[in-house]
Amino acid sequence: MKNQTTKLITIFTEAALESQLVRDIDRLGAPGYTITNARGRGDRGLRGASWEANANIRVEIICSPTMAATISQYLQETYYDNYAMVTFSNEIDVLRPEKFTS
Amino acid sequence: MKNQTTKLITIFTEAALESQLVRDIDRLGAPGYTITNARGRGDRGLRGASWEANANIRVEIICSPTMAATISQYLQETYYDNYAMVTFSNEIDVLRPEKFTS
Amino acid sequence: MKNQTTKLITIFTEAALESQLVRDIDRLGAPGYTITNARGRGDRGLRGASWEANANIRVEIICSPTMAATISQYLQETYYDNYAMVTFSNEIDVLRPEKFTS
Amino acid sequence: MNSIDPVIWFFLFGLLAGALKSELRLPSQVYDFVSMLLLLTIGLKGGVELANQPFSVLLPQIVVIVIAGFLLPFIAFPALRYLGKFTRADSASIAAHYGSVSVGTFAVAVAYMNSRNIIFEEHMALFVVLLEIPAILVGIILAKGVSKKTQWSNVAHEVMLGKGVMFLVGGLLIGWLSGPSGVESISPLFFGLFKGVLALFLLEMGLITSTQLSSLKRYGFFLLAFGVITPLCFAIFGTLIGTGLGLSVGGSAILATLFASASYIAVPAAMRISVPEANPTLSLTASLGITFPFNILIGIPLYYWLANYVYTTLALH
Amino acid sequence: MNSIDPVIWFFLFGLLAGALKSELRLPSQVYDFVSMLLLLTIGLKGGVELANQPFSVLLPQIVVIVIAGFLLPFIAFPALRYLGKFTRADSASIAAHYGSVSVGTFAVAVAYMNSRNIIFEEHMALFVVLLEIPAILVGIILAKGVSKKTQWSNVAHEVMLGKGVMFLVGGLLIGWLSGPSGVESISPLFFGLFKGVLALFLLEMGLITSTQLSSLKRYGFFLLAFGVITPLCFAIFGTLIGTGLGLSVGGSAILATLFASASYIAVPAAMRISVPEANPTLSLTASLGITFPFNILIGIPLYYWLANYVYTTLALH
Amino acid sequence: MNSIDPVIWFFLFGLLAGALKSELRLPSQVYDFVSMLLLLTIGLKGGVELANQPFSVLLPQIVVIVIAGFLLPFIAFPALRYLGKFTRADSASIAAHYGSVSVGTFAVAVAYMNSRNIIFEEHMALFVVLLEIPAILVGIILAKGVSKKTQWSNVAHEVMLGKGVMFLVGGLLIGWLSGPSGVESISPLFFGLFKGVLALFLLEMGLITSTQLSSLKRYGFFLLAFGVITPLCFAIFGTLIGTGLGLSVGGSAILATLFASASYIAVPAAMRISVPEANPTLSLTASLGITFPFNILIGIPLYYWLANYVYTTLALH
Ligand SMILES: Nc1ncnc2c1ncn2[C@@H]1O[C@H](COP(=O)(O)O)[C@@H](O)[C@H]1O
Ligand SMILES: Nc1ncnc2c1ncn2[C@@H]1O[C@H](COP(=O)(O)O)[C@@H](O)[C@H]1O
Ligand SMILES: Nc1ncnc2c1ncn2[C@@H]1O[C@H](COP(=O)(O)O)[C@@H](O)[C@H]1O
Ligand code: NA
Ligand code: NA
Ligand code: NA
Repeated sequence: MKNQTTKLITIFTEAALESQLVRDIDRLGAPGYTITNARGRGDRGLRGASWEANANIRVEIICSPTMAATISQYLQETYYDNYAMVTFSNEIDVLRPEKFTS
Repeated sequence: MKNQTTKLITIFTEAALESQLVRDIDRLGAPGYTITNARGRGDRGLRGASWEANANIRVEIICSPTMAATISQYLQETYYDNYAMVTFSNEIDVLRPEKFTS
Repeated sequence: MKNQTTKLITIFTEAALESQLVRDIDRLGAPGYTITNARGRGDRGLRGASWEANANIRVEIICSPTMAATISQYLQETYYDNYAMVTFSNEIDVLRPEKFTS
Repeated sequence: MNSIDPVIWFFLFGLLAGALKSELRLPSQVYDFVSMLLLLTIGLKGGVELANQPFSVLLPQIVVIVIAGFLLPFIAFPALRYLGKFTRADSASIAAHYGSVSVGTFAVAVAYMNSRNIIFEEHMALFVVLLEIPAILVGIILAKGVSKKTQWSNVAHEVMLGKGVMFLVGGLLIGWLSGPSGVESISPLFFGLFKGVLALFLLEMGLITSTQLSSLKRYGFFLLAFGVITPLCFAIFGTLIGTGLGLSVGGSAILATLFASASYIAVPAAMRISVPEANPTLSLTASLGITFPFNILIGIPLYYWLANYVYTTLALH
Repeated sequence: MNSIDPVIWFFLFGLLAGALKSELRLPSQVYDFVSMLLLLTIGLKGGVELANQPFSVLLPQIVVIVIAGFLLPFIAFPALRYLGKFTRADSASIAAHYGSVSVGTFAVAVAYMNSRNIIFEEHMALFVVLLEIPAILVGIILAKGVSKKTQWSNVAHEVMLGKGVMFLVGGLLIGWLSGPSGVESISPLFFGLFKGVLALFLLEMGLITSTQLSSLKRYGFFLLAFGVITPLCFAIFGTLIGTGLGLSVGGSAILATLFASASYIAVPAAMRISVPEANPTLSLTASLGITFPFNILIGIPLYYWLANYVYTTLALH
Repeated sequence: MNSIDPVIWFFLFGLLAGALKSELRLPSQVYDFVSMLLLLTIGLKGGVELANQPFSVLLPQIVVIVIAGFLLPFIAFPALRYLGKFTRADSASIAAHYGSVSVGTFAVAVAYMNSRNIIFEEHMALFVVLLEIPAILVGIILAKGVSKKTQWSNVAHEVMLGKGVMFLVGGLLIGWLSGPSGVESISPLFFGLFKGVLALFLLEMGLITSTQLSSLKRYGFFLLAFGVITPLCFAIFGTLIGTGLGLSVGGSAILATLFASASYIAVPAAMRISVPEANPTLSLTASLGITFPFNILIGIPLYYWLANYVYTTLALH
């Protein structure tokens, strides 16, 4: 059974953005998301999660290539200038791909 | 040095399933697994990890394509009807691929 | 807009290595990293995170293919003999790929 | 005296904060910590008292309570299956929740009696353990029949060795082995902080309850009625058994509260694994969204009044 | 008597451990727990006292404090914008931090008064809440003007329903509703452990402060001067208002401390969302790296001396 | 009196729960919290007493203890290398574990003395710090020789600035600086809850120990014998030194316990980084799986009896 190709978007960003980001993802129509707590370093310096203002999250979204493009563009326009954020995507084989056609 | 291609399976599911899932993975003969705590939303609604009945886990298994197919099929048959669960896989380049031939 | 292809390295290893590993990554010149807490099982047995000596971390590094090779080789030489460690990589499409040319 | 206990205000505040979609939250490990302290404290208190009870007094109590624990789900099941039109799995699962008990509700009842200086049998923590388990077994049988496929060893493991039962049993054993003078050195943490810890626990319970309330409208009127009427019926049953066993008024009221309470920790976890086709939202909405607040806000004073009424009527004082 | 309070040693120890790059750390959920206990305790204490205050006394205090809360950021903004040459967004954000208050600093001031048996108006926890919010609104307006684009409902949600305000308000309400005898049963956790919990909180604050100090050199002398002079000016303002409102010497000193303190929890979170173009490192370096240690090490004794001086001068004793 | 302390029951309960593969677990951050409280409390207690000790009394004690700390691993190493046939790295690592100390064991010894009203020198927390570090340095040298490649600055950082040493030293300093009246305000959290916190700590230790026990059979009889005989020998050595230093009977028994105890926090972390080729399971099985339970169940009463015996024999009472 060859599964339909689907996209996985991964976002590393500030924990302070979580509730706003979740609202955005829902509004843009993504089929779901998964979030874990993280820490890290990037261009905007060390974010060691020693306290909330300094913690990161790691957001994953499984969706169609079109939705992936929409989300990426929205994030870039809305958050990239002012927030610590990194976004990337790759292709995945998913079970029950019909869940993720949006 | 071209590393042999190997599969990475990722599973998002309910934290309540952890011990049972780990037993399954071991029994099916997978070479190992890695688990992190997560929260998220999918078809079965919001799972915000505010308490245990409502928390997710994120399981990763590096294995051969054959084992990946076995695990995917087992999960689909056993858990998909009654549990919040999403599974996908992608190809990875792994160091010491001989560890993950099963 | 076709994004430039970039590598994502993922490392599963012992939490005790975190500060040393971060120093290594910085010294080798990687553009950043993201860390989450994890537990798991591999060749070196169960690492259930019930206490610190027994906990894992999951490190992700987005970087150029060259840097990815450098890091992989360094890890293999330095840590593989004595530590529980698994490393793999895959290709990703990243927004603002110019951030990750090193 | 008759004013509302501050721990109840914490619950109501949690409810309100949840309804307002505030960012209030107990960190998950802190919630685990607080639950653990509560379970150990209840166990320790019960265990210390257990040492003072002659076995000849305990044995009949144990037997009656365990039998009652097996009976309760059988009473709830037909109502759910035939009046509520729920699936067999859902009916069995909800019946198991209501046949079992809620430790949080027990703690509030204990706090209620303590703050009013009402005497009760402190060893009743033992009853919590005895009542927690039978309903789970009955629930599985109601859902699946006595099928060979059920992995009873897994079920037993899940039920007996789950956190809730283990902490309670551990507390009971340690309290029993250490005796009153032994536990004195650890009492500032376990007994001194009890009400404060209960307050934090109820704050989080309020937050969780408010998320359950939102799914209430989906399930409609029957579930609401079931979540209020079942505790009332079970409480009457409990009061009569408590009276029959010769418990004090306070003890009977607490036994009534135990019968009236519905599990939201041990049973949901066990059902999720053993009866996966049952919808967990349904049973949690009922037990957490309706019965838990009903019991701690209205039930407990009512059951105490009831126990008093029964004792006065039967001239048992 | 005049020796340094152990909670201050905990702060200095945290600073040192941070400077040495040690692996000392409060686990994040434990820090959340400790903050939560602190906020609830302060709220509860204030709430219990609130019940004793006639509304006719409270009303003028509330009005004056809220007005002051709106004024303070307007005083800080021009200094930042025109003397400090910061961008409009940065100036507005820092002004909001200094117009608002720090609960940690308030707790240290309360501990300072308690350990010296200095009387103050315990209901001042209410002022913490009243002072926390106006500065945020002013900060947003200073940054963006009264733009239609600002989603004020989002802002209000973020500000009013954030953890800090909710726990304080919850504590106030519960304390007020329960009264002194009601909270007695929960006092071992909340009041008994207060100083110990404050010690742990300050240990972590020391660790966090030391990470902020490292970015201090990047921002240079103006920020350092601003972080010391602003609290001094605001403290004088606070002392006068406290005196004018007829507060006790201790009460005036605490009001001065509140005015002098700068937020590092509620305001940073709100600014990050509402004024994202402001650099959060800048405002946190000032409020956490300079003003917080200045206030708890030097400020509080100074403000108490100041309040005494004003009262003696005006012969108000 | 002679009954088992409830904190020991907590340990045994943890062992049992682990052996039964129950789901009991202390959340990891709660375990960190509990360890932190324990370390700070021990440090604070020691620090307060330290202020009362004239430096002329302390200096000889410090010198002798530090020398002993350097000697102990040299005694253990040959036994492991030549009798046990372990690799050089493993022998060095295990020797370092046994040359160093276990704070948990110290805490149980303190609780043992307190509950029996046995006097001992409270400033002995200082000895814990003094004994913790030398063995690590010796262990590294035994494994690698005095190699130029060893990054001693990294080692020193890892050892001195690790959580364990920092919290102990911090507590010592704060206790010393604050004095008995200063720490009074924070005593409900640190001293009041001490035994309860120790109980929770030992519960988790029981759980961890039981996971170590499972790897015991893999390593066979020598490790078991080593894990019992080494503490006995080191305890005799400790008792004699304690007597020589003029400590009280209780003090000598505690010093014996310190010598007999094996590290399972600071040393494993340091060895993992500095001697990575040593197998961590081997040393943890010995120190946690054998020596820790041996010491707290059998060792401490035995060492107290031993100290008494020595004092009586030498007519030192
Ligand atoms: N090269 C990288 N590899 C992995 N994670 C990164 C990388 N760069 C940034 N990150 C993560 O993304 C967050 C924000 O990045 P930045 O906006 O570059 O500061 C960081 O805190 C890291 O967690
Ligand atoms: N489209 C998606 N992207 C990322 N994670 C998802 C997605 N859909 C579901 N999940 C995760 O998988 C869990 C179970 O999904 P479901 O069975 O659809 O409720 C959710 O709680 C999410 O954590
Ligand atoms: N096949 C695998 N799939 C996923 N994670 C693995 C796998 N093997 C090992 N790991 C992770 O890597 C860690 C170290 O592996 P090892 O060195 O094989 O013990 C384990 O504790 C797991 O978290
Ligand atoms: Na019940
Ligand atoms: Na201010
Ligand atoms: Na030792």
